[in-house]
Amino acid sequence: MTALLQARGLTRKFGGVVALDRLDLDVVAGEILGLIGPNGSGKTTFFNVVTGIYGAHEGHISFDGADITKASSRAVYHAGISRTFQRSRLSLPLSIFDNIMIGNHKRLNQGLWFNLMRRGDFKREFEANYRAARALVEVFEPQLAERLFEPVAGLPMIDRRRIEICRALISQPKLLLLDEPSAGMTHDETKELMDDILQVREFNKGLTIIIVEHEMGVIERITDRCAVLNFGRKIAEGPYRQVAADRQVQEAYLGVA
Amino acid sequence: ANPALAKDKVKVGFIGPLTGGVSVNGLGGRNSADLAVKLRNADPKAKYEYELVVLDDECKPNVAVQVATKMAADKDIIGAATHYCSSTAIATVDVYHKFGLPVVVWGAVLPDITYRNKYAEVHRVNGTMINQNDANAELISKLGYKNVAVIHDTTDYGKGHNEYFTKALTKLGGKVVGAFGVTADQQDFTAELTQIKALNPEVIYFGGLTPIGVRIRAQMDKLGIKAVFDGTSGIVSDAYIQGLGPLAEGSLAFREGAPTEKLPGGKFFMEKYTAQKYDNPPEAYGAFSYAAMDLILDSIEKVGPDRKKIIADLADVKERDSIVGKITFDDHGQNTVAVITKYVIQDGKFVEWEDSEYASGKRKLPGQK
Amino acid sequence: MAQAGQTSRASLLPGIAALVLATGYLIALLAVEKQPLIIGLLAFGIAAVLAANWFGWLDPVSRSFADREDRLGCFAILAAFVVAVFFREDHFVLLLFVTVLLYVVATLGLNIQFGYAGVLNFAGASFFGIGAYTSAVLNTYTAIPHLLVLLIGGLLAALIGSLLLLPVLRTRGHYAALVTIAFALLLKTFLEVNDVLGGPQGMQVKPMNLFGWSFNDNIHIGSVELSFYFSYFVVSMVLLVGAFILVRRLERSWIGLNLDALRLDETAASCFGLDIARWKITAFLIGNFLIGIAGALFGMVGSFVAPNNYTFADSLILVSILLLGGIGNPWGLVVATFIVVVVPEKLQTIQEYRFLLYSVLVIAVLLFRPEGLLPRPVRSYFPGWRP
Amino acid sequence: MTGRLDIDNVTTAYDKADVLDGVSLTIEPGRITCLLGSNGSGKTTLIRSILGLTPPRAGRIVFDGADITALPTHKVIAAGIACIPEGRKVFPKLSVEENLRLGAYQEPSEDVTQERMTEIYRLFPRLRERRMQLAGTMSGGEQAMVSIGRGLMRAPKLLLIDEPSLGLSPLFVKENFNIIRQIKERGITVFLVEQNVHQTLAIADYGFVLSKGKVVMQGTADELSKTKEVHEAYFG
Amino acid sequence: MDLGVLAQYIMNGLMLGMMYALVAVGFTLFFGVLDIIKFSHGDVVTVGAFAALATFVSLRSAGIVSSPLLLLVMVTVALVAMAALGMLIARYLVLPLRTAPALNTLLITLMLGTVLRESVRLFYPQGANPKPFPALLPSSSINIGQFNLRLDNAIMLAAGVLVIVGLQFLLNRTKLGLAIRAVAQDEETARTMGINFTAIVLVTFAIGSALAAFAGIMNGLYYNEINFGMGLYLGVIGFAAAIIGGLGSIYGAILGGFLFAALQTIGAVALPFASAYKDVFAFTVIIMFMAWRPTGLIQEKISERV
Ligand SMILES: Nc1ncnc2c1ncn2[C@@H]1O[C@H](COP(=O)(O)OP(=O)(O)OP(=O)(O)O)[C@@H](O)[C@H]1O
Ligand SMILES: Nc1ncnc2c1ncn2[C@@H]1O[C@H](COP(=O)(O)OP(=O)(O)OP(=O)(O)O)[C@@H](O)[C@H]1O
Ligand SMILES: [Mg+2]
Ligand SMILES: [Mg+2]
Repeated sequence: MTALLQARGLTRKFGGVVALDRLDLDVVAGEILGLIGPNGSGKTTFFNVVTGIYGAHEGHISFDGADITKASSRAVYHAGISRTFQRSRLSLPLSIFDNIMIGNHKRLNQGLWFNLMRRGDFKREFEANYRAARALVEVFEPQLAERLFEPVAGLPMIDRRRIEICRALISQPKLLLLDEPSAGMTHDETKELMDDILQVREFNKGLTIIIVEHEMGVIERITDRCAVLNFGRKIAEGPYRQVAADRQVQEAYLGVA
Repeated sequence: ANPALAKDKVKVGFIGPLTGGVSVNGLGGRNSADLAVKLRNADPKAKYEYELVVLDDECKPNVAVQVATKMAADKDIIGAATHYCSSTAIATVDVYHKFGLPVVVWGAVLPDITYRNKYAEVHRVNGTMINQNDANAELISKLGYKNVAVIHDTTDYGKGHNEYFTKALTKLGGKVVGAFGVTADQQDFTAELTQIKALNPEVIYFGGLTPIGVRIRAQMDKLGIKAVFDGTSGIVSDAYIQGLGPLAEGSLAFREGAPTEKLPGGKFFMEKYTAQKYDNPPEAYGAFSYAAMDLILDSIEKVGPDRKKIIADLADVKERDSIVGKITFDDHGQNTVAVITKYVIQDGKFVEWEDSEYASGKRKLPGQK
Repeated sequence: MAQAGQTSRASLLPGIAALVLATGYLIALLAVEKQPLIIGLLAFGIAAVLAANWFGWLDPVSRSFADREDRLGCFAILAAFVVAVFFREDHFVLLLFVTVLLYVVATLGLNIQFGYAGVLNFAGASFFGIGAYTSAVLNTYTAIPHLLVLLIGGLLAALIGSLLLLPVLRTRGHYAALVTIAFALLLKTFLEVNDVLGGPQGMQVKPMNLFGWSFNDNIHIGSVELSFYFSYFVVSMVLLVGAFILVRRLERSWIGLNLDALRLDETAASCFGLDIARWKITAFLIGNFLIGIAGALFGMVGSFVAPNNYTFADSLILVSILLLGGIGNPWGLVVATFIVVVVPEKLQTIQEYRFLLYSVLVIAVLLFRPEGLLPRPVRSYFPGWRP
Repeated sequence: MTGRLDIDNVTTAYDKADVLDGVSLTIEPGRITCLLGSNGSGKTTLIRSILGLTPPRAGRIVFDGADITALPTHKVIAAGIACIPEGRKVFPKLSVEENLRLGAYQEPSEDVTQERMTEIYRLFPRLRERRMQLAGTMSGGEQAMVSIGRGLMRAPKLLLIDEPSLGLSPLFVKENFNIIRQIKERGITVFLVEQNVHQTLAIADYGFVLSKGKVVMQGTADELSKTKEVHEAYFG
Repeated sequence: MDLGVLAQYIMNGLMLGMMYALVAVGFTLFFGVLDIIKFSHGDVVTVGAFAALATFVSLRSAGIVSSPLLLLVMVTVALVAMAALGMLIARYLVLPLRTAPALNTLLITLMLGTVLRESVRLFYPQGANPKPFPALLPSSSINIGQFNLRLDNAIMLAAGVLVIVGLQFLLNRTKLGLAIRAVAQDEETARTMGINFTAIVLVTFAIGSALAAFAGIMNGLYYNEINFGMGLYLGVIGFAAAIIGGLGSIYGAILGGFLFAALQTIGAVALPFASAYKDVFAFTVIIMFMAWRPTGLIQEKISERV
């Protein structure tokens, strides 16, 4: 069993707060790992450190055999990691299509000459990407696919979440980090969204996912394995049922006395 | 029928700074030109009815080129009195030359305006800064001052003054102990003045326009500097006295031409100007503006509204009487005014040096021997 | 907007009608001299636009422009020529017109910087000035062909601008504004106190000379005499069309997308692999390049450069044009530049009150249309493209 | 008992399209009334309309007999309404303590403010630990605590709560509902918008279901939990 | 260098710095409450000074001669008038543009600045000329070598310090201050807390503009001369100072103000090139400074959370 993502002794502090405390974590290629833990236990911070937004104070992360501890956000993306944000970060004045294309950066030709002068080739590339984006959006919400050139600003929260996930998926990353994708959704909607994610995974074989969620139903249903954080430390790891039965986890997180 | 209705209309132009820091002078100039036109129109003997086209150069060369082009390109405009600021006047001479519009500069004093090229279109009724500075240095030396500190604005006007004054003073054995360039929008001069204070000059020569002049003179007082404040034509303006109140007492200043109020025409000018109830006083160069416009109108009356003829006519203006004294254009179109009026401010008025109590010894400038 | 089932493009007609009306109005405005007429025309223009908006006639126009931009662009060029030919002998109007065209080019540069990449540049006039001074110096002291001088002007503006790259890259928002403001003040003061480039006196610029055809002579075609500014008009127009196409293509490409992305959310952009520094630099340099070229040509048109032309206040005017037009919309820039350059000029006869009136006018426009006259629409990569 | 809110035929729109389409409902004093509904059905909009942030286009909102439909927000608050807004909305550059203080902005007495603050700190020890931390740097859930605490700082007659458990850990969600129950026990009327239907209906007295800007169902909590539609939509 | 001269430079620098700081603090306040650049601030300084002068002139013609009384009335009238002007600006120009791109406020206030400046020039009697401003403070002075310490300068410095300390207290220690800071960050949530948003904005603008009037009077008293263009440059430098200091920090604005004055003084006296280069020097240093500390001297504590 080889780990796709491997964190060793990862530490990150904010002033006096130790957000990650010598964290060891392995993510196996192809699995869906649930990352859970009480509020403020360091889940989002872990994502931020992995994606290079925050530096680590101690420890290492390697991805796909390469060390990415000090890599920039850019490099991490190019290595094949995409993410969503806990609070939606779409570019509101831009169209749905544009927002999704931002996520496709590494597969778009960035040459100045190509973009400005070779408009014919550009059009072909544009149309190919249009079809790809449309196909992806259709999986989530066929109606949205018809509105690809409308600004995101007018969309309800749930559609924005979907687009954010599409943006993360369009570049066919190896690892997808989802930070509370279902927050604020009803039961139904959450279920639908998770089904969609699983469906995408069918196309994109081997996609590994780390998902942060407070909705235990989701965690139970879709994760292969869970890691539980508390105060930046891993306090339990294993399949959901096993973790949920852990006394420490119940006390700190689930609240099942 | 009314004979006035039968007159042909002729357009003449005026350009000056109507907005911005030196707009008082521009407005004074405009009013004076306007007065000249009005008086002419009121004159039943005049052959034409004149209309004054006024444009604002904002004292900025780029704007000046634009408006000068606008004026010169308008074939209906036969001649114009133009520019108070040297930077705008020098920027536009080529335009007037190219389009063949005869102009008479009414306020800018930079020598280059008339002397750099030999453009038949460009004339100037006021003198250049050279004569002014010679007279200035002479007076300073005569009063027994040796050490002078110079502050000048970094525009062409200030720099030119610095250059010509230093030359003249050195020739007479005086010494410039320090020269400081300041920018036109500067408000605080204490750093420069503190340095000057340490140099301990007897006179502070200032080459620049009224707004900065007022500030520097006021701040000298703040720092307890007692030296004589020696200004140029740029501060010959009621605004200077108004801006300083009693502090203005004893400042020196110089202007080309005979003092308006002493010439018979000058008195007439002042009366008529007052009668018009303009918002602004004519300021120091109003009389020149009036004279410039009058010159143009005379020419038109004489040779008719034709630019080429006007240019030819202006070329031989010799010993012509005007409210600023006799006007004679040299082959560069420059009025060769030898007279320079020296002023000292006494009891809130510009008083001719010779008539002042300072000259008679009744009062003394600081350190005056 | 892409609507399902809609396959036809919007009609050309409203766009052409708008262009014709605008051309007529412009000619009238430029031609009248009498103050009451001018004010009447301005009031009429405002009323007409308001009325058109009220009746919903502006929507088809903007749809027509969005869908048929290529075609309407050609008509716009035609319209510009109609105006220029109409005023072929009128030096001053042509000069004004050329000024507008070159200001549009400069603001197009600013638009890349600020409208797309979000890099504030409050030193636009300074870079414009660098271009102008380049042509002043090169035309006077060298025999470099003048087209090349224009290019050098642009390059020099970009080069000197790159001195600011480090602080510009590191700062954001108001802080970034300060960097360029400081530069604007610095450059003007420097030109003023330093005698090498003529000091506050400025420098004469030799007129443009293209392949032996001196731009300072009037043109005679048969019995028709054209103002020498007509040649400048042609060159400026070519420059403008080139710049416009460049900016449009830039916007409608992945690069435009990159710039938007980094402007709106740098963190998210870098999480999706964008090289923030690279694109900011690209935008800043291309923008300054355009501004520099426009400045170089303007130097020759105006035939005179002085530090006073390139003050912070002038930079603010350029920024005003951008905001007034609607940030990011090149068409908006064209409209706004006409207003900003032509209106104060036309108000000359109210003399000392004109700045006051002009400022009040701009305030009124902003209160009425806070998003600018023509807000930027959502990007369409190919006008009229339907999925 | 006060805190009664009557919403009568309220219609609200943002730009052009109506989001609320003639909503009428009554919040009885002393009870927990909940509002259920799918995403985008207009729940938040209703709260914004009550607060005067997005004033209704038509209809009337009456609080304890006084018409508050057209009042500016600060007057609505002064009438005795407080709100825990959707998405937490803490002031990111103010410290936790300053955030709490703002909750009691209209409370004139410093002593009362201090007292309440002590109580909030008792409820959320984490906040006491982080008193001086800037709220914007707190984790998502921590910010939720700040927001809830802030809403409680000024004992209102009616408390509007918009999705308080968003992003909270299961343990904390439970605690949260306990807190809401305690609020009610203190005599504060509660209007609760929630997605977490199980727990909501467990503590609520009465409920409404909103769909596409219209009230489509209402009843006591028991009735609602037994209703088939609600069951299907929310319990899966 | 002579110690007395040095002391004189320091005194000059302090006075200059104090005026910059007062203007900068105004900018900080406006950034603080609405996150906007209000470019007309410098011109409000001018109008404030002219309002005070007009009061002086009319009191004088009414026969009042007591300096302290004159000064008191002048300060009161100017402060109240500018506070009112500030509220008008906020109400009719700034608030309506709240939802527009932030830079539009900049443009509109820039234009307003022109309107104010031009109005003074055109409508104040002889407004285009520099005006003498009365010296109403006791002007006794002691000379220590080349150093000339004037009582009025000392009084003004003290008054400036007092005003700034007061403002700092207001912002950080009072409920009003808390409300101002809250409104700056999130208007809607602030309203949900029961804060009267409009009132807070108006009050902030009133305070900021009164501060400008104060700076204007101080300028007049110090230089004994005011002119319609004085605020323009002061505004730009105040803005620069506020930014160098670090936005939203009053202390930063003060530091920025004094730093800028120091740079100018050093540029004018201590550097080998001509004193006209002092602004070139000051602005060069500022550009380099921004590269070194991109968010100013006193950095905001928060880095955006992701
Ligand atoms: N930029 C920052 N500055 C200061 N403290 C921070 C910062 N980012 C995170 N923290 C602190 O680090 C700790 C972990 O935060 P993190 O966002 O990782 O929690 P989380 O597990 O995602 O919680 P939640 O489930 O509530 O989102 C928290 O106590 C938070 O206050
Ligand atoms: N500021 C706004 N401008 C325009 N439309 C808006 C705005 N806010 C909300 N909407 C639209 O109004 C509708 C109702 O939104 P609202 O936020 O009230 O729903 P909600 O029931 O609270 O949903 P959620 O469960 O996601 O919080 C949605 O379609 C939304 O897109
Ligand atoms: Mg989190
Ligand atoms: Mg909601």
